[in-house]
Formats: sequence, C-alpha cells, structure tokens
Amino acid sequence: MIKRITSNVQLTVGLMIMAMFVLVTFVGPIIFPYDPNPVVTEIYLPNSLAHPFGTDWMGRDVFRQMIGGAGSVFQIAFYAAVITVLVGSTLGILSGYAGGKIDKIIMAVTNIFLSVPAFPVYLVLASIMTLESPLAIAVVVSAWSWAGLCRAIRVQVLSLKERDFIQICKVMRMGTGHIIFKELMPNILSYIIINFVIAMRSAILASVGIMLVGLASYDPTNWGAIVSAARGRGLINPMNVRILLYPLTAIVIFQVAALLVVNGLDELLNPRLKVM
Amino acid sequence: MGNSETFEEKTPFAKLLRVVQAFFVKHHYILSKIAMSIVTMLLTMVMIFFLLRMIPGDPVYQYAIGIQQQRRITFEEAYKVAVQMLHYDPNENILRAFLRYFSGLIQGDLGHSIIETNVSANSLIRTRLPWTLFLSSCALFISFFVGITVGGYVAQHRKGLANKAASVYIALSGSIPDYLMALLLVINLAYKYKLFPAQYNYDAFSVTPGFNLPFIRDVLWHGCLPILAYSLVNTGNWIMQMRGSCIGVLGEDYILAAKARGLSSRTIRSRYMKKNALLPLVTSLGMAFGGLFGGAVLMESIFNYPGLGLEISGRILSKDYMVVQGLIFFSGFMVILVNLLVEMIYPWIDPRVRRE
Amino acid sequence: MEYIREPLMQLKNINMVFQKQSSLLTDKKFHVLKDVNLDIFEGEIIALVGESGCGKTTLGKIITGLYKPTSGDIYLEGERMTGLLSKSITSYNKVQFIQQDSYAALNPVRTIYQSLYAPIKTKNRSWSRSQINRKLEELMEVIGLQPADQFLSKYPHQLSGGQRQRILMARAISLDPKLIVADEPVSMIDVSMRLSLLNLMKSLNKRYNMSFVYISHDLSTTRYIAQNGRVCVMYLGEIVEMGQIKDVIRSPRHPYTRALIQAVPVPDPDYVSDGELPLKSMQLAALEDRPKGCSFYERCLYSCEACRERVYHRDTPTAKVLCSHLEAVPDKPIYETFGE
Amino acid sequence: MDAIVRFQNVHIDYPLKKYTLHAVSDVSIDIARGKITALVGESGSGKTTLSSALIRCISEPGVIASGEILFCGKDEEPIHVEKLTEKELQSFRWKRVSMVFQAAQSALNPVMTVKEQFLETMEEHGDTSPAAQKENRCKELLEYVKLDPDRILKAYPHELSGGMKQRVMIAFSLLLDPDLIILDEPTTALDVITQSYIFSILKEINREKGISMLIMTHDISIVAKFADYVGVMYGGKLMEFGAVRDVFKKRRHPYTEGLIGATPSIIHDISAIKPIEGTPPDIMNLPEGCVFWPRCVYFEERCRQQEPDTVVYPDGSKCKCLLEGR
Repeated sequence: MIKRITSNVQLTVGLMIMAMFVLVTFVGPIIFPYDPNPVVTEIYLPNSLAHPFGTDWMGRDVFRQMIGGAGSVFQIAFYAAVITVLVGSTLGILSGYAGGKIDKIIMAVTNIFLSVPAFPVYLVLASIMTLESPLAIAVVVSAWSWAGLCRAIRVQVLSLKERDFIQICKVMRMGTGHIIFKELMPNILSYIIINFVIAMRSAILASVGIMLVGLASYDPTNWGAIVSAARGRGLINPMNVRILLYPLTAIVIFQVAALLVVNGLDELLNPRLKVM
Repeated sequence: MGNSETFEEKTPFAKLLRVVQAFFVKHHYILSKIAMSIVTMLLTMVMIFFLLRMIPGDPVYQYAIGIQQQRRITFEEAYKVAVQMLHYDPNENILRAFLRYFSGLIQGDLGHSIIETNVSANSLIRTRLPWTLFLSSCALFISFFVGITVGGYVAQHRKGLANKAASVYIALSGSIPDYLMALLLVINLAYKYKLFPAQYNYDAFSVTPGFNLPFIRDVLWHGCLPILAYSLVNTGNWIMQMRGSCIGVLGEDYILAAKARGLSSRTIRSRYMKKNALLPLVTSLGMAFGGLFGGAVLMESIFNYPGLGLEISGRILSKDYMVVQGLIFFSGFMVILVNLLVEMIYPWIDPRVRRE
Repeated sequence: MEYIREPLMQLKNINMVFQKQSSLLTDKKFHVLKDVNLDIFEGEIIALVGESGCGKTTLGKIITGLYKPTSGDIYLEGERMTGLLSKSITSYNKVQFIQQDSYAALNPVRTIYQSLYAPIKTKNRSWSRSQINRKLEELMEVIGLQPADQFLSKYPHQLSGGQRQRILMARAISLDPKLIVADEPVSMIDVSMRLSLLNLMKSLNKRYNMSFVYISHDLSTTRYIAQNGRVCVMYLGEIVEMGQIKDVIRSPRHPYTRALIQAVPVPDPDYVSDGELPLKSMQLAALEDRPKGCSFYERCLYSCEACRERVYHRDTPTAKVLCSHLEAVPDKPIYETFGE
Repeated sequence: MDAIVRFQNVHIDYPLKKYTLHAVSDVSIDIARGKITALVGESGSGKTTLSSALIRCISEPGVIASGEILFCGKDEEPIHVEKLTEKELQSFRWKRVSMVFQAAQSALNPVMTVKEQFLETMEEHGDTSPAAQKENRCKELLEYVKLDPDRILKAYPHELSGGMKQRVMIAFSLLLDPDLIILDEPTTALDVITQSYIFSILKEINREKGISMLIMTHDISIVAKFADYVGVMYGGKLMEFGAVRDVFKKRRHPYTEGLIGATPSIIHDISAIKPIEGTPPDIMNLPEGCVFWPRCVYFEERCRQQEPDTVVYPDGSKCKCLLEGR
C-alpha cells in the first residue's frame, strides 16, 4: 500500500505539503511564539532574518502571527470536514438505502439546502451567533455543505443496492448492519475520503471569506482575520498588500496540495482505473 | 386508479375526470417537476421563516425607539407603527406570524428594511439585481464558452502540451479563491498599473446614467476587472467539466462507429462529441445561472460594486435582517425556478428523456 | 398404497405486476408473470427457458424470495413463505441464488475469503474461525479451485470469469441449501469453459441431492444440464409448455416452442434448417393491457378466432401445454434424428 | 480462391507502458469474394482486433506493426489498407467495407434520429442527389431488413428495441453498397428467435446482393449454420482455416476439435461432449511454443519448445499444429 502511495507523484507531493502544514501547526508555535503586543518602533518593517515576513502596522511579526493562526485555520477545516462527511454520508446512506418516505423527506430537505445560496446564510449565521471557537465556525460552514455530499452519496447507494452482490446478501439473510457497514461502506469509502479533503478545502475558503467580510474574527491571528485587518487598513498602501498576500499564498498552497491529494486518491482508489 | 371504472362513462363528471386524467398522463413529466419545485419553495419559505425567529433580541423595539424620537409619539404607538411597517410582531402567535409572512411572500412582498424607511427587499432587487446580473452573467458566459472550447480541444489531444497546461490551470484556478483573484487584480491592475478602475459600477461624476454611449462605455470599463476576475476563476471548472464529459463520450461506441462510417473528423467532433458532451453541462450551466441571483458577495464587496451581494453583506453587517431574509429567499426562489426551467427544456435538448 | 412425492417447493398461481408511475394519478401496470404454477421436487434439475423479457429471471427471484409476488402462494416443504424479510419462517437459507454476472455478484472491494466467510458465520454463529476455515477448504476442493489459500486471498477482479462463477457456486452451497436457482450461470463464460461449469453443477446436484432451477435462453446448454429433468418454456410471463426436456425437444407441441427449437443453431453444418421459422412476426407483444386469450395469438401460425378470447392448459402424453387449439399444431419432430 | 481481402502476415501490437501486447501475431487469411467467412474464437483471441484493422479502427493504442492488408476490388489494383492516408480512409470506410458492431446497441448517436444519421453518412460520402431520393434509398433498405421505414426513420435510437437496432445497423451497413460487411458478434445480446431472423436476413443479403461477409463469433453453432469458410483463432493466432464443412469433418487442429466437442447441441449425443480443460491464454503472458499446448490433449514435449508452422493444404485450408495429421 505504501509503495502504491509513493508511486503516485500527485498524492505524495500533496501529502508532503499537507504534512508540513500540520507540522507547522503543532510545532511552530513552540519554536516561534507570537507576541500580540504592539511594538511602536518596528512598524512596517521589511523582510529580514528576524522577521521573515516583515512586521505589520503595529510592529508585530507577520510570520509568527501566521504560525500562531495556522492552528485555528486547520481546526476549523478539520472539524467542518468531519461534520460535513458525517452528516452528509449518514443522511445519504440512510436516504438511498431506506428509500420510500424517509428518502423523500431527506431529499426534500436536501433540496432546500441546495437551492438557497450558502455564503449569505453563512454570513447571517455568523452574525446572529457569537462565534468564538473553531468548532462554532466549523458548524456554521458545514451547515450547508453536507447537502451536496448527501445527494451524491445517495446516488451511489441507490445504484449499489441494486447490484447483485447486495441482492445476494439478502438471499443469504445477512443483516442490514452487515450489508451497510461491510458491503456498502467499503465501496463508497474512497469517495468519502476524497470528499473529506474537498470539504476541508471549501471550509477554509468559506471561513476566510466570512472573516474577510468582517465577521467572526474572534482570533486575530487566524489567516482570514489577518487578511481582513490588512484590507481594512487600505490596499492603497503596498505594505498592507504585502501583509495580506502571505496568508493568502499559504491558503493557495494548501488548496493546491489538497487538490493534488484528491486527484491522487482518485487515481489510487478509483475502481474504474484499478480494473484496467 | 381502479375505481375510475365505477363511474358511469356518460356522466359529465366522469368525462371531465377523464379529460383531467388524460391531461395529467400527457404532461406527467413537467407536472411532477413543477410539483416538486413548489414543494421545495414552500419548504424554503418555512426554513427561512425559522431562521428569522432565531435572531436574538427584538428588532421592533429598536425600530420603535427610532420612530418615537422621529415622530414624537408615545412608545406604544411607535411600537404599533413599527410592527405595521416591519410586518413583524415579536409577540404574535407563531402560526399567525407565519401566515402573515407567507401571505406577504405570496403577494410578492419580500420584506421591509428595519433601518431605513421606504427601503424594501423588492426595491433593492429592482435597483441592485441588474448590476449583479450584468457582471455575473457576462462572466459566466465568457467562462462557459472559453471552457467548452478549450475543454473539447484538450479532450481530443490528451497527450499534448495543451492538456498539461490545462491541468495546471484547472488546479490553480480551483485553488485560488475568487476573492483572492479579485484582490490580486485590484492590487496589480488597478492600484499598481492603474489600468482599470478599482471600484464602483460607473463614475457618477463624469457620466449620467441612461442610454448614452459614455455611460455604457464607463459601465463596461468598470465591469472589466470584476468580470475578468470571475471568469479567470471559473473557466477552469468549465474546462474540467467539458474535458471529462468529452473523454467519456469519446469512449462511446457511436464515436468509433461514426469513424468507421468514414465521417470526417470535423463532423465527429461537432455533431457527435460536442453535442453529446454538452448535455450534462446544460444542467450545470442552469444551476450556475440560477446561483447568480444571490450575487457574488465577496467579489462585489472587494470591487465595491453595488450589486445584490454587496447589499446582502452590508445589510447583514448592519443587522437589517428583514431585508436579508427577503433577498435570500429571492435567490433561493430563482435557483429553484431556473432549475425547473432547465428541467423543462431538457427533454427538448436530449431526446432520451423525452416523453410522449 | 400409492406413493406421492411431496414437492420441495410449490408455486401456486403466481402473478407479478410491476407498476410504473405514468402520471400523478395513474400507474402503468406490467403483468410480468401470469398464473404460474410450478412444483419443484427434491433433487431434480428443472430448467426455465425463454427469450429475454419472458419473466424467467423474475420467477427465479420470486423463488429465492428476492421479489414478493403480487399474488399467489409459495410453499417450501409444505410451509408458506411470505418473503425474505419475515423472520418467522424456519426454512432459513434453504434456497440460494447463483447470478449471471459473476463480477457483479461479488463485492469488488472484499476478498473471496471475506465474501465466503461472512455468510457461513451469519448462519452458524457458534462456529469458531478454524471451523469455518475448514469448511472453506472443503468447499474449495468441491468446486475444484486448488490450492484454496491462493484463491481465497484474491479479489474478484484477479480471477477469471470461470473461477468467479465457481466461487459463486461455493458460496451458494456453503449454506447447505435444498434448492439453488442459477440464472444464466454460463452465458458470460467462454465457450470452452462452459461445459466444466455445467459438469460441476451436475455433480453438486448428485452429491448433495440439491435441486437446481436452471434459467437460460440457450436450449443447448439447458439440454445438457437438465438431461433427465424437466423444462418449462416461458413466453410473456406464462409457462407455455412443461415436460421432460427430452420429449419437449424431440417433439415440441406449443407453437412457440416449435419456433424456438427450430431457431436454435446446431453445431453441425449437416443440420442446417434453412426454412422460415413458423412465426407470423418477430415482434413481442406488450406486457401492459394483456389480451384476455392467448398471448401468443398475434405471432401464431395455427391460431383460430377463439384463441383471441380464451386459452387453457392441455395435457398431452408428454407435456402440459398452454394452447387450446392444439389440434392445428403439427406434432412431428423438428429433426429426424436425435442422440441421447 | 478469389479473395476480396488478403491479410498477409499481419501483426497487431498494443504498446503499453511496460511491455508490448501482441493482440494478433502473424495471421494470414483470405476472405472469399461473395462468400461468408467466419472467424471463431474466445475472448482475447484477437478476432475483433484483426477485423477492425481492415477499416483501421483498432482501439487505442493498437497499431498494425507489420504485414499487409490487401483489399482487392473487382478489376482494380489491390488497395493497401495499412498504407491509406486519413483522407483516403474516409472514402474507403463504409463505401468499400462497412461494419456492424458488436455493441450495435450503442453504435448510433443518441441525440440524432435514424434518418439524420443515414442522410449524414450519404452526404459525407459525396452523395448530392435530392433529399427525397436519398430518403427513398433509406426506406428501401429498412424494408429490406423487415422494418417499418416510416416509424424507424424518425425514431431516436433509444426508442428501438435491441433486435430492431441490430437490423437498423444492418440496413445502415448496406447504405453505400459496400463490397464487404464485417459483422462483429452480431447477435450476442439477442435471443435465439431474433438471432435466427437476423441470420436469415443476412443470408438473403449475401445471396441477392453478392456482398461478401466477415463475421466474428464465439459460437461454433452459428458458424455451422451460417458461414461458408471459417478461421479458428486462439491467443492472437490463426489455428485453422478452411471451408466450414471440411473444418467440422476433419477437425485438423486439436483446438478446433475441442471447441466442437465442447459445444452442446439440441440433437447430438450429449454423453460424447466434454470440456476443454484449463483456461484461455492470458494475452499478456502467452505460453512459449504452441499457444494451445497447456490445454491440448495431444500435447508432446516438442509442442512446448517450438512454435508450429502453418501448413497450407492444396485446397487452401490451413492448420497450425506440429502434430498435424495425428
């Protein structure tokens, strides 16, 4: 298995970059602790050895800010992906496998979520709830994202449950638990894993977007909050532009890495290619 | 239904029933789609209503205080006026409140502003939606047409350099969030090189709105950057969809059969590959178009472009929820409506789903 | 005293109607099976043959319990079956199913071992792992895949079609059923390997005295496997002719059976029958709004006006035939010579 | 024999990343003019690859590695099919050689009516006659395969049943009056009655129009019923070739013998038939020597060591076996 992963260039590169982000998140703050107090003498310093990304309008180190904020960014992404995948796949499997009334009800609810545009609702939720923890933001940004996954998984389950190997399980009187967890799940697991990474990607974009509008910036070091604050200072000033570009670049790098992982996993796990 | 036989065939009622039944049988496909859409709309109404109820505090109270100070009347009277103006009474029985909200929506009244008098969701849609639609539909159609052209080309030349370049572009554009693209363009093209204006829909000082050339030119000029940003981000997605769809179609037997029939590669490309590959993309295009009515919140706020999206985010920040509700419902409604239209047109495009 | 064999399974007046919603108010009804009566005896091989859409697979699925018939009763060893989901029946696992597409019938992400282990464990909760492993070894020997470990650790896509089909047989017999329904088990297998699979099924039938319901559109393989058994020829959801396969092939009585047998190609250039098939058209009638009388009326060369209104079973010396106008149908064999 | 197509030492390879797959190796076979020639073989025997090489429609990434494919029209210079340019191929395909695909069910464009596709093919091949005349031609052909032309012409492919589609494809293959029709498993997904109808239609076409046919099948019974000549293929090689009656009577090659012996029939003695042991060869990993030796009942040690030459008999029939005449 490990050999198959390493032979897939996309997956290896993607995983390595993602691992680096995780490393920075956990180890970074210990090596480069962040001091939020303003240093009047060091406002808008350019890049240097002491301040690799320079300093901001209050003389604080941007590099250390970002390292401090990474935890909050990835916690949101992780929680949101967990919630999205749990809710989406549970409801999707339930809807597809149970069929009948349950299916109709779940699909009607899913349709609402798919029709109403997500981002404005995120903003409403963010403004009427007090969001002060990564988990709360994660709940908000996964409030809508499960619906698409739910529908996609339902379609897969619908086609799987008519397949011969599920039918024969019924003839052999295997329990519903066995059919769902041992027969169905392994077949959609790769799809769920891939969607976990995709959910992380969109959670980061959504959370940064919410902060960019000026909501829910409970943690000033969160990358979204840095971007929002820099933008608030005015983009006419190139110094603010510079500050804003660091977190955004980091986000893009993470997005690319996650996409590589998605493509790589797709290649690795997709049965269509495996049969060939 | 079995008991239709129990009716005497000659009675007018039975005749009417048969006509109605025949009508339902004939238009089964469309009717069931319409029924589904209506159900979804109703459920959407209910959900948005309850979202409104989640708002902490009493918005009427603050509004009433404003009116009290403005008109110098007692608080009770002001409160009544406020309730009337907002179409919202927090002390009202929830069922009645829902009925009132519901009848308002049925009559096309999407809700009134709590903060400004004479501003309603309807008036905002009238003034803001055209700008949003101008930007996003231009961008959507540019990216769609570029996407299907490039996607169709690279699907046929999978081993070429173009395909590799397309893959890189797809990966990058899929990873750069639209607001970052917007920021980059503003920073570079507007602030650094001053090629395009950075904000607003037109320059209110130099042109007068109306059907005149300078105005139209100025609007297009201001639209350049947002449209560019939006297209750059979305083209990748369309390339990817079209390429995937084309590759699927190219593996079909009828492509090989067409080749065996000695048809020219141009015919095969246009009438066999593209025609079939575009079918699933029509649905995507419809969904994307329906999504435009909500406005691109972040994009418009970065360009300070007075579309619906900017309005929504502004109203959310100023806690003008009544209007926000209306606008969100409107965009949901449009998504459902456009999807319904696509589904009704679809049998006409794809003969396989056509019903007699 | 006369000895009467009790059938293993009895199907009585089975009807199956599929409904498809055609509008918000009305449904289209497809009468897929019509008044099917069938007794299956212990240890016999009975074949269901017919063209696609004749309802043979639906009947197979009803026998296994996958479908619940719209009306009619099924008795298994004298006990009434009410469908798969009811727990009340004691005839647990007595009917098993072998499907046509061996690739689709095995879970692609589970190994053969996992696919075979689970059903045995579900049936015999108290068995230890080593007990089940022994049983698996034994099964693999029966189906002729040796060494067992090498096959058990593989995934379905790593095996050939013939090997997978053998695995399906192992899975079916692993639950010690009384009856196995085999739905076109060899139609997707290469010609040179079909015969050995059929031989395996024959030997299972002899060794365990299991009954087989062999569903096929191919009369040649059917004749091979059900050599001494019975055949039911199905047409549009009805059994139009039932009898010993030898007799039915030698001198078919139903007009449809006659056409069917004449249409079967023979692997011998000396037996080329170049004549037209005894049919009016090749168009199959619709399954909705079935006519009152004979469903073969439209295509039949020997029909009379009365056939449109009524049809009933007639017993001939060799078979039970669903044709009320049997006098008009020729009764001479299609081919002059027959081997055993 | 008056041949319309001569395959001479044809090799078809699939160059893959790590190795090259030899789908067809060193096949020489003549397709008789005006007759029906069958190629029989199991999956992976290379019969489909060989026949699609005739119109140069080998699935990607297969290539004709060496050998010649000669198409000999009446009173004209033989055409080297393997050397045709893309442009020449376009007019060669369908006009000289047409094909009824195995997957006839999906060989029509789902978004065009039957009529549109018929007319399009005629136009692309430079038919400039008036529309009504073209339409009459289509109707005539559909009637020929016993279909109702008015209904079929305006139908979309999904509105036709399997047997109807197959007949539409046969009518389609006749559209430009080709010299040869390739039929790839034309009845695989159909039941026996439909199959019988289709073969009688095909036989009629062969007799009345004198069109040569090359049919691929895995079913030796169909060969017996339908073909004049037969080539038996196994593991990408031609094992035996000859007139159908000869091949069935003489059974020169052990594989042919096994194949005929393993096919159940509705009239012959059942007890005499027996399976061929073993499994068909893995095309990626063909055995050394004769490809059939692992399954051959007459196997001798030398079969493993050397590949047999093809013996050509005076009547043109062929056999590729070391133990020929055993």
